[in-house]
Amino acid sequence: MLRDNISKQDEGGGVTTSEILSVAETGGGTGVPLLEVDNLQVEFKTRDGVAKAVNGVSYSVSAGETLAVLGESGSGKSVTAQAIMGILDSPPGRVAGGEVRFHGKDILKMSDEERRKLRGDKMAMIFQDALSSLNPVYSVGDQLGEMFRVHRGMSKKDAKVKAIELMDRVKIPAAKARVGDYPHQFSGGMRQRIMIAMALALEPDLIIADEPTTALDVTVQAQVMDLLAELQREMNMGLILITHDLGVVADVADKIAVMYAGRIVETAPVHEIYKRPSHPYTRGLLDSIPRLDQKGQELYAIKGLPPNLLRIPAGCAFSPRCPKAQDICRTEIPVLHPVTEQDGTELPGRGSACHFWKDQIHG
Amino acid sequence: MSELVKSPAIGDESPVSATAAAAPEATPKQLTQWAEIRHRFVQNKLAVVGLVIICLLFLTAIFGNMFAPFDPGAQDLENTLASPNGTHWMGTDALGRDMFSRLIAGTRVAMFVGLASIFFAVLIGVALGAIAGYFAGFADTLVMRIADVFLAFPLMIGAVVIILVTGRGITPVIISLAVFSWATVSRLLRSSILSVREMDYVHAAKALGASGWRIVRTHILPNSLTPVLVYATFNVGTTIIGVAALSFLGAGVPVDVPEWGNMLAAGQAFIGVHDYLWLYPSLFVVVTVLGFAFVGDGLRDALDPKLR
Amino acid sequence: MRGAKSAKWVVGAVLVALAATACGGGDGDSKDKGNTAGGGTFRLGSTEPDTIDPGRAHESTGILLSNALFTGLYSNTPDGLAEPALAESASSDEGCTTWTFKVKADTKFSNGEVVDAEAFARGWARSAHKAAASDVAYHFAGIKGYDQLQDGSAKTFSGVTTPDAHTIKVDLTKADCEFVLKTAHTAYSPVPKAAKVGEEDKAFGEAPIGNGPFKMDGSWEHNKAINLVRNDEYGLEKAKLDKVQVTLLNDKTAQQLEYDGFQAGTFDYAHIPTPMLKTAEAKYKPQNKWFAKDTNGMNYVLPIGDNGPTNSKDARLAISYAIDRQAIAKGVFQGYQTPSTTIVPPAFPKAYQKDLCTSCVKQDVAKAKEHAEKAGLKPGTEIKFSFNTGAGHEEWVQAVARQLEDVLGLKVKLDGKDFPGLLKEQQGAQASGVYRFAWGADYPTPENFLFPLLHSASMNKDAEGNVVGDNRARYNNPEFDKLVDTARATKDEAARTAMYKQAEKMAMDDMALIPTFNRSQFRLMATDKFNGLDDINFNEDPILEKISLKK
Amino acid sequence: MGRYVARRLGQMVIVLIGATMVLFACLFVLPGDPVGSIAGSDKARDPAVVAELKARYGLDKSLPEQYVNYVSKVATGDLGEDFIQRREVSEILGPKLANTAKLALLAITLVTVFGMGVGIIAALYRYSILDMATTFFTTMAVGFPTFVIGMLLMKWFAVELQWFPQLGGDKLEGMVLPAVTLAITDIAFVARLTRGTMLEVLRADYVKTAVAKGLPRRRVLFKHVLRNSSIPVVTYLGISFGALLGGALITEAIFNWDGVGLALVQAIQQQNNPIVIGVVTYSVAIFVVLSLIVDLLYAALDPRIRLS
Repeated sequence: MLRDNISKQDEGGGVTTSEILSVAETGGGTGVPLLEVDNLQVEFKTRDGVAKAVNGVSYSVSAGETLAVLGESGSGKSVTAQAIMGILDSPPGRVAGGEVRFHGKDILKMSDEERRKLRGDKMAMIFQDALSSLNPVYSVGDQLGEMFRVHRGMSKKDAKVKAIELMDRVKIPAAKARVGDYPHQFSGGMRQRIMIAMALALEPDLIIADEPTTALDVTVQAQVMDLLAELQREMNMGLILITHDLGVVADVADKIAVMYAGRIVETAPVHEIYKRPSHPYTRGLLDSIPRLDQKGQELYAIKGLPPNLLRIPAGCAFSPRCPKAQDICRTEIPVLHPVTEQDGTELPGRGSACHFWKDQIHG
Repeated sequence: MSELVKSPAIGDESPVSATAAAAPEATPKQLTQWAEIRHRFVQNKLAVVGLVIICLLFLTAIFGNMFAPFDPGAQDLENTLASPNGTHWMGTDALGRDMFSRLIAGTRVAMFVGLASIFFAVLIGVALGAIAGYFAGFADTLVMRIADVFLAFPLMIGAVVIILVTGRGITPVIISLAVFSWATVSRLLRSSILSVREMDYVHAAKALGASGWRIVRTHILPNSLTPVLVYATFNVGTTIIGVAALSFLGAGVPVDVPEWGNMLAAGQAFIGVHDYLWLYPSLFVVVTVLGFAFVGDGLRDALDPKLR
Repeated sequence: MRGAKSAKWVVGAVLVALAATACGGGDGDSKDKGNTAGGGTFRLGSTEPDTIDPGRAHESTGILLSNALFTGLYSNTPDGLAEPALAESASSDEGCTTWTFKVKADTKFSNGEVVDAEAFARGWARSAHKAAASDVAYHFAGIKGYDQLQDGSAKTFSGVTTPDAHTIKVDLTKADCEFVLKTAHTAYSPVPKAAKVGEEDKAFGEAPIGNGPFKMDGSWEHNKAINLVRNDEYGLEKAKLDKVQVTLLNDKTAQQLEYDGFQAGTFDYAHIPTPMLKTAEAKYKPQNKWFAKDTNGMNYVLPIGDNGPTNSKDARLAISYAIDRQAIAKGVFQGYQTPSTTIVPPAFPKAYQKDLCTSCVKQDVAKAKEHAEKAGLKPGTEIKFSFNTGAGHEEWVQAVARQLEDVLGLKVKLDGKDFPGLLKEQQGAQASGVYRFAWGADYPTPENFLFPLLHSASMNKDAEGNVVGDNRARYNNPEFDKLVDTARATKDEAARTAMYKQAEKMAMDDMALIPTFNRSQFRLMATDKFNGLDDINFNEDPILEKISLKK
Repeated sequence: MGRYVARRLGQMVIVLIGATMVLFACLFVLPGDPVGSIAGSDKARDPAVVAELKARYGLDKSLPEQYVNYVSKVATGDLGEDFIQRREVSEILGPKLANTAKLALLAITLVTVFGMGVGIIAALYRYSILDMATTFFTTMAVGFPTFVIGMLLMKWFAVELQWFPQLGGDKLEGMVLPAVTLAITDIAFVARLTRGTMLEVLRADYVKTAVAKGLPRRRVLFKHVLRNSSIPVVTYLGISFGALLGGALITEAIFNWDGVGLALVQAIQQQNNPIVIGVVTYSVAIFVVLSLIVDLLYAALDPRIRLS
């Protein structure tokens, strides 16, 4: 897992979603995108065969921008993030193709050491479960300070001062007293703040937050999200927010990419997607959010289970679960079509990988 | 041994998504728990190899005398210390007895002693461990201190002392090995009960008014036995080595019993001269130990994938 | 090896046996004289002894060391003949109840103290006294005053007097015309004044001060080593070696360690584990390092005569006929042991009566069955065969057991236990069945087999019916007793021997003991480095005082 | 922490008392005749002699009295006098303890260095040839009885190649073969354990965090992975060291190593009960003490234990 055996070999065939539409081109960001993921492919070798976890994903994030990546377990959203960070479990995982450009440079072509230096310093990641993501046998101060010691060559003492500063910054009360405490001595919310502090320590350009609030109580969730958003604004960082929770997305994200079975099935600016989803899967997700105005009605559920990545259905991967699937859906993989108004007006930043996207958005 | 690759198909890093959880529609192939366990076990090639070994050992133990070429006790003083040959595939020992036939006969002894001592260890261990784990308080303290006492005796030293006072024999060997292994079982069971006891379904059963014993029997024990089962499987092999070591120390089963340890102890005197005398018994021991270890590994992985 | 409480209770099949008629060491000596150098260190491995105090030493290493540290009135030649050592003369009265010894003058202990008659009297009383708790005290049992020493009421033998510094007078309670032979035993060694009589004396036992060819080099390093250096004050012919280094081994693996040690160059002398004999002979005989002596310690199957399935003569005969000694000697012992047909070993050529045991000569299935029937020893009868484990007996006892099962249909229960346990069980009032049994002589006379093993006086049952004497077979034949008693009191050697022969036949006819194998001794010796390694002594140890470094 | 230590010390005392009672019961309550062996079995057992011996060894008192006597003496380090050489047991055992400790120390060093080393390498290069070789070696080492391994080592390396002296002695090279024999099974166990926990820890989220933090590989391994994976290994090593210090019956016999294990084997054969009691009491005590140390070490390594 510690070796990033990333293959630079590009798989020529089967590219269907690339070149179609990059979120970046139309996104709310400014200037050159901070990060561009282009046709990324990630595979896992398993006993039973090769699982294609990420199958040609493209998206981009600019400085100060927040991209929400939405999807069920196994949709490939976390794997994409890990591939960007260069922390895939490899073996068995490997990047099978595509490019990841950070500040315009393909980081997949960098040496392991160059990438290591990027990690933590220029791009950082926040994990879902802070309890398991923090090392139980070292104090939080030690783990925070480690960032400064490794990347900035600070002394232990200076690093500790920095750690206390960081803890203050993420609003941990009595930081000075608690700097020597161990992760298990903090509450869930506090731990997640420490994770955030650790990610922000060196003021990176890009933060990837992988379900940062899933493990927390609802009230704490909001606090943590607010904190994250606040700090992001302050430092003008790009943020990739990976989540399965559409509710969280609405408040903080600028744009959304919905993933299913290793592909992006829909992209859109955040507000539009709630109004007019252009993919049946997105619609299903929206319909399954409990809403106060529908109290008493049976909650909608997408039938069936996400596909086994070893045996992704032919054609559109969602077709077996799709209420509107036609024959073409079972044979032909839909590309990510640019979505337009009925009159052909371009809808900036919108795309849909549904053969019948028109019916979806206008029907 | 078989850390299966985490397949992204089975579980991504995130927990089951809200939408998927909200769709608990039964798939046609909804596996029962046991079928699932069996499936995971069979997936593990080494475990299957181990199972095959154990099955062969059992078949040998039960039916071995039917296909053994010679009477394992029959001596041929005209043909002692014969190297392996067409008639005696694994040679003959110092009394001209057919090694192969004796090793086959030894399988029965090994299986019996190994399983019996583990059986008794588990029997005592589970009974006391269950009491300690479920009733807690004084019973727990008492049982655990007794367990500590027995754990404090190194197995060989303890076993040798027991055999010193009881004399050689299959029963003393079984007893002495059991007496100094039950404590581990008790400990394992107790700690596993302690965690199971706090599970929701136990609270639920209590709330429904089930009796204490019923809760232990139907809810706690079955769910706590996993580590015990794994331990027991592993230790059949270890026990067989223990028996062999006791034989070497002259505290094993009677010398005329065709037991692997006895054969090893007799054979080690011929190291460098008639190596097959110790090599073949060693191989039987090794294969048996491995068989049980593989199955133990497989069971552990299959019963509780998190344990590995 | 060790585990034997007494030298004569032989534990190992191959290790301990009697000295025998064999090539003498004298020729070798003169031949080697030319290339002998002074000095040198002779290294051997041996088990940690229980004690090396001459008054208490009873097992092989203890005897080896006390024999090197002390010299008594008489000593035994490798051929089993008693010859005077410090005694100038020994004589008895007609009735053989009073013996007079003259002690050589002007010999000294290694501390300079003179070895006089008093030193002997002191040593004997010290060994026999209760406080010593000596396992070999019974060798003094015939001397007047023994009982008082044993119960602690006296500190000297009333029967031992020293009219002058060089004369010892011994009064016996019963006639013993062979008493002189007993004085060759290490228990009969003299001790200096430093040795305490009548009280426990641990200090002396840690570093005994003796009068032998060697003396202690430092103290006994327990479980590690005992080192000896040449005693330059020795009163007889001085030793040539500078040092003898005895590495102390554990009895569990001593044989293997000695053998491996010889091969690895750690030792200059080694016993050989039975399984290795063939290999060792093939390898070392051509190098002239292999030593074999056709000795005659005796192995028996001991039947309990007054109890259980072996309480009749026919039952015992049936068992004897059922055993195929030739097959076992060849198959199990690979030809390194020979079947025996007598009670008295061939070591005593004048008393040896080959093939006296007719049932021993050859396995005879028909006769075995015939006698079994007569004895009512029906197929299916359970009989216990007890032996001590870890001493190389496992194989042959299994062979015998199987033969008894095959021929007589008996159900033999093999019962292996440790040596003390075996002896204890033998003694028990409820003992039954047969036991592995071996005997080595303490003095070179057939009497040393017949009297202790078969005389009813040697049964010595205690209140609970335990046989505390050595007659574990519980053989009780008044006629036999009378013959042995008469022989003991017969001064004429030829007549005496004739009577012993007659007595042996009587016991053999009753099948009191079932002979199995004579025993041969095998050694590896570094003849490339030392002279004088062409024999072993009466105690089956290297003759340290004759060994010398080769030039 | 202070209270924890105090509680564990209390438990230790209870365990020691329990263990000595068990041992005492084995030797004096179960059938067997302790005096028989003192009085010398082949010698006249004069009732007066027996009575005196009984008095001398305190065997004429009631069992509870004997037990109390024995415990109070043991507590002051007085183990009495042995039956055979009639020397102070503590004087006899003293140097033997030192010898056993020397060997145990070297053995545990080998176990730590090679067991952990091999385990780490196997975990890092999982499924490589090296890993497979490790798996093969460890399973074999677990399967072959110690005495076969020991005798083979002596045969090959002392007798034939003569790389090492055949018999120990005080020099390091004399300790190598017995220490290796003693260590080999534990090396295998520790290698397996290390590999297993390493793989587990390598999968842990906090290791992913450490990588994501951009720490150099070396730092991730030695700081974040090793400390966490060493916790179960250290526990095993401690317990194993306790067992090693208790004396190795078989290895000491094979290499004539004058330690407590060998003393026990011999004392049992000679029914020399004071030595048996002395050695067993000692090995139980050392084991219990080591367990305590391990628990404390565990607490030091894992703040979750320490601070809960």
